[in-house]
Amino acid sequence: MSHTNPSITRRTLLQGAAATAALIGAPAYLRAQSAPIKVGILQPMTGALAFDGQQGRIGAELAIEMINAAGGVNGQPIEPVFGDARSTPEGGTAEVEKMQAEGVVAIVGGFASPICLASSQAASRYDLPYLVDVGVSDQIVSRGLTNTFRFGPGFGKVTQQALENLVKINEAAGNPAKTVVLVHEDGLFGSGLAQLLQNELPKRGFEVLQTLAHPTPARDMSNIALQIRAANPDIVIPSSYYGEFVLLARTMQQQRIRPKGIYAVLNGAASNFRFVQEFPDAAENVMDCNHWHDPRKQESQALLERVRSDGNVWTYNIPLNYSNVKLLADAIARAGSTERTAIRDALAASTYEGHVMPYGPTVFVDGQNQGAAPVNTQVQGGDIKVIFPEDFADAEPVFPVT
Amino acid sequence: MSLQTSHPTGLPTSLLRVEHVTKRFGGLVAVDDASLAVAPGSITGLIGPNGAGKTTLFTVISGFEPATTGRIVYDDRDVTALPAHERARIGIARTFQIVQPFATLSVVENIAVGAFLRHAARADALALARRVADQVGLGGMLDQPARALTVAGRKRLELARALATGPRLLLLDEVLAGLNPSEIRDMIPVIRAIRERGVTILIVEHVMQAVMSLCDDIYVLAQGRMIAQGPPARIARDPHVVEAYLGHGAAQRLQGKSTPVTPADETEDGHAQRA
Amino acid sequence: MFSPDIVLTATINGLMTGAVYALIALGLTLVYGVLHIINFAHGATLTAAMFGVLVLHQALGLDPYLAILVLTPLFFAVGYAVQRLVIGPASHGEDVNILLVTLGLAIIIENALLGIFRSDTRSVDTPYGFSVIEVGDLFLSTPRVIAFFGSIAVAGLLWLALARTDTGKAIRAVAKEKTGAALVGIDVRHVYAVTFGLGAACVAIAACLLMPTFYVNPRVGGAFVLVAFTIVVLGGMGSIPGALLGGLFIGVVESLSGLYLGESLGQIGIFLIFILVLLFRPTGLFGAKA
Amino acid sequence: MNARDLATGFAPILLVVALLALVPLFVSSNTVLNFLVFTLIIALAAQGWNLLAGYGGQFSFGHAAFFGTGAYAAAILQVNLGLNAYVAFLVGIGLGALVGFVIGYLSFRSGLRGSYFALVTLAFAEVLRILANSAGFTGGAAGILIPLEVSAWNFQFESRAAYYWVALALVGAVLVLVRAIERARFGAQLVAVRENEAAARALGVDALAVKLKAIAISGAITAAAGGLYAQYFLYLDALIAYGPWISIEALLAPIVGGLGTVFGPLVGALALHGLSEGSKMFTGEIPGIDLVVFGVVLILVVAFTPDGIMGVLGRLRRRLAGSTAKSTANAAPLPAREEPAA
Repeated sequence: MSHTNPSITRRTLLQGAAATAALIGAPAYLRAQSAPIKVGILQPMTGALAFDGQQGRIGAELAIEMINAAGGVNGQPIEPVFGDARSTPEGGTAEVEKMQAEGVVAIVGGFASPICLASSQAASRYDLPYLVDVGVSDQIVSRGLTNTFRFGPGFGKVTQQALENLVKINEAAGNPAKTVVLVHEDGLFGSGLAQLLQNELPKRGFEVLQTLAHPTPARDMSNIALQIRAANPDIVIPSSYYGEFVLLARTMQQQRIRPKGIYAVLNGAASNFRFVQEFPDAAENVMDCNHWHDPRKQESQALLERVRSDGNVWTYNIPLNYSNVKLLADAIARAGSTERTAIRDALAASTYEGHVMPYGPTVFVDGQNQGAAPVNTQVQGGDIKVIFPEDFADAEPVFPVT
Repeated sequence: MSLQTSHPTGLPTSLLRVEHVTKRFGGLVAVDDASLAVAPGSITGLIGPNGAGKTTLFTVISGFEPATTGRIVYDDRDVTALPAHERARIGIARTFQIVQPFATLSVVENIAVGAFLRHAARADALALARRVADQVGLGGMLDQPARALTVAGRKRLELARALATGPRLLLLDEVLAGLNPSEIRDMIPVIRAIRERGVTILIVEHVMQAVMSLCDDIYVLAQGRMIAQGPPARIARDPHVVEAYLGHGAAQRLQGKSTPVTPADETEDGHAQRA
Repeated sequence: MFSPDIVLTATINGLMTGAVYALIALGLTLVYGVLHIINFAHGATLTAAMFGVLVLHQALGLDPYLAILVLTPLFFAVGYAVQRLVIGPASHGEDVNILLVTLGLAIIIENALLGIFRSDTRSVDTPYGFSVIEVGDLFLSTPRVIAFFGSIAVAGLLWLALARTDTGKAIRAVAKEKTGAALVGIDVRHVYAVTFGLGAACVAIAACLLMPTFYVNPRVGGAFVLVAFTIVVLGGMGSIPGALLGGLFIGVVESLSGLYLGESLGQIGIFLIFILVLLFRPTGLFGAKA
Repeated sequence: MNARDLATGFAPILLVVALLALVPLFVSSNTVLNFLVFTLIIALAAQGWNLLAGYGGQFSFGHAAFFGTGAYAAAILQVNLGLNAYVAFLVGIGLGALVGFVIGYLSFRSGLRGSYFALVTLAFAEVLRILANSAGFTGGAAGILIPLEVSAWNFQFESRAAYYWVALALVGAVLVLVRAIERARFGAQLVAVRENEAAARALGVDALAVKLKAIAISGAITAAAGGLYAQYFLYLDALIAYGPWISIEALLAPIVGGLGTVFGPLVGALALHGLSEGSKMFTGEIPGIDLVVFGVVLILVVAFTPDGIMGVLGRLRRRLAGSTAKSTANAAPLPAREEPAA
């Protein structure tokens, strides 16, 4: 009982699928004919996280469209069952129950950690495989739930990677940066990251001049900018949501604060094309350590083109959810059935490589994909480029900036 | 207690004594060094022109406002610092000049709130509430919501609620104001009957015939000061009193004529008009 | 701990932010003072106005400051109509029902905006968006300086209008004594609607002043509501000078407590002041009554 | 209390609870049960609000302060101190009462009422939210996770039905409690304070004590809802526990259902959440449209049932009773009813 009108969705999807099939020249006989496989697409479509939910759904929908255009899974099309988690854990739980009642074989999504925690637990009652799309809290994969898989990196991995990459980028440039100011939102990620960096950066030869926390939403970032200006660090490390980072970057530009680098971590804006388009000057050369697609894969470029041509903004939620759905489809195909335990076991044994993320082959240990890692991006010439690690990079870092 | 019961009349013992009470609101002196005594079993009147400070004094006696200086002694106990609800517990009940019904409650529920003071059980409180309702003539409208009552009905309700607390001293603040003559005629025996049952009454009233016929003793307050005290007949002739009401020189002009009567519907200080 | 420069700049920042808070609080305090209701739809109204600025800018290329000329009368009219046609009739004059109705309106507005504009966060790019006024060592953002003086000017105009015009006098009469005002022939329902319209118009102006430096998404208004409530209480409910002073005060407090306690914990500073004022001076810090 | 009192007062509660208890026997859908459990949690929180605001006239915008305290206590005492879940739950209820008492003492002593009281409770809840988000023992921004160890001993159940019965038992217990309060001296005094504080004081009612007692019980009830939430979802963060959402849920349900009525919160919670789910079902794909419908219906409900659903039901019942009374009146004139309307 998702709030989707199934008939409309199916029709438009099939039309879209047919069109894509024609476009990419897939043989018509591959087009799915038999009973559809239902997959739950759970995202926060209303409430505080609606933007991320909207983006995540776009990725999942496109994956389903591609899969169906290519003949579906084992000859069966995938039918999405959409759910709106309302940006709350209880909203997510309620949707899981509905999806279960609708007979989905697995659920993908959740976005925020609280939603993922509650929803995957609800799904575990039914042994219903649950693929976390983003939710970085490491509690998600530490509960011993056999149904829960996270394809993307968790908190620990991201922070560790962010730190290491920073050190390497700095070393490669001849260690120009020695001082750091941390700016972080006071939620799960920002606070944890700041704590870790505060402990670890001094060991790597950086001096943390100041750590500035701010709430979300913040109405004004001028004071943060002011303190950055006074501290005059070589690097600013911001970890904030979209709105706050936009305010900060604009204010920094206005106040003519020009550190050697802005090195964002899991930032809501630094690798968001809307930000790059709306404020090209403020965005230029901003680095981000974040989820990002592998730019060297043709499929990810095609996906990006498709998203743009639909008039949508590209964010990491899209390739992550796209990859998750494909990963699931692969597991269903290998399981050779829509039996939950079979799908679960197939996921656990997955070595899937057909995704668009820079992760390499998939290996799940206790539900966590071991290959998952963030990459470093940088805004260069109005585009967002991957600059690190080299295996996936399509550009060289510009650092130091000044 | 012993004092009161052993000397039903005559001796200068009193249930309530107000001793040199002054009440200031900022720079305004509403009550200025006023004293009075209420004998047990009496009906004592407190009268005075508009704005004389009668309601303010009532507010101080009932504990709703603290006295700036002075003492309130009830039953030989200094109650000056006692909060209003505790004064009710030791037997001082009051009514409000502007009626304050619990508007959405029924008549019997209104009265029961008072009855609950000395009866913890709902059945007992309701039983008492019904009896009191009968006493004040509200027996026929127990289940009506209080807001549906007429002005006269509301005045009776005020009285009933106060009575239901089982008071020894009842402070009545203009329970007759706003009633028409026939309603006043109906109400006077009710008040008398309350006294007959042993409740001492201090009454602020503007309806002069009522005051004259009800009270054993009358105090007159003007501009915050106590200007006269005595039995009704003497007060009616007291030139200070007449002057206080009608202005300088009026006493001479009115000599030997009827007692002054002021408009009944007075709104005094101390209580904001409620919407 | 901080150099005087920083404290001074933070104070100036606080004043500039505070002025916009004050403008948002003006509408709230006016509605509270006259209708005695807490308008839960205030934040959503702000969001709607900010989207209004965005649409006018994108569709017609209208500058946010010029949008004031369009949005102020529009929001006044909509506010008037909403009070007259929705809140008034639906609430039957019961405070709790007004609460529910404004809450319902907030839900409707926020989600209608979500449906129409989707949840993206957007900004308006203006040629002066990054321009600054240099005062010695300080770079004051030009749009924020404009917002500061604009807010104060609006507060002043509103105050004058209430003091001098017939409608203003009627509003004040209704605020003081509704029944009395009705008795002397004032159309209370009309005055209510005008007040509500004025509240919405204030918010529309605030939106126009904010947009050159801020962003908009369907939930953005919520960020300003709580702080606006705080200001309304600090300034004394219903007081226009109080709202202005309260806004500036809260802006500075927020800025300085953010500086000394950190932006996150600094938010506690606002609420603690709020609680203390309520407990010890519930008529407001500035004691003024409109 | 006589038999008739029992019959008119408590029998309907038992009947409603008994009927609701049968639901899992006929409805096996976990979607429905999950919906009902969450709605009952809201009804419980709302009943706490209703006692203070509906009966006592003290409107709070900050019942999250109690909900969050109950929820965090349940989680923290289990996770950090290893207490048994039921003990933690009970301690949480006690702490809810304590937080209620403290907030009440500070606010009522200062004479706050009306909007001022409402806003100060909102501020208290926000302060608690910010503190919980920064403190270490609450898990800070990462939140706190109660380990999943399903067993009745741990207050974790395999089936949704078990949670449903537990939630229903709590709601039933609180319905009985509120009915008992309604009929006791305390209830009469509480309502008197709501209607007219000065008049109540004149009748010997210690208004401050009555309000404090009310806010403590209110806090305890809403804290129980928070504890139940924690046991059901097993995860909390500051926004879930102390966020404004639950303060709004807690006040919406009784106002829609009927302020100051025993069944108002339950009826209101069922109506609101039913409406929310219903509008989800019947609206299309554009995000938020269902909530727009929800908002519109909410306003319409307020417009046409100004005294809540229970008010409408009461009028219907009186109208029916009135017509039967009229028809019997000719046969045998009855004396006026002596009992006040329940």
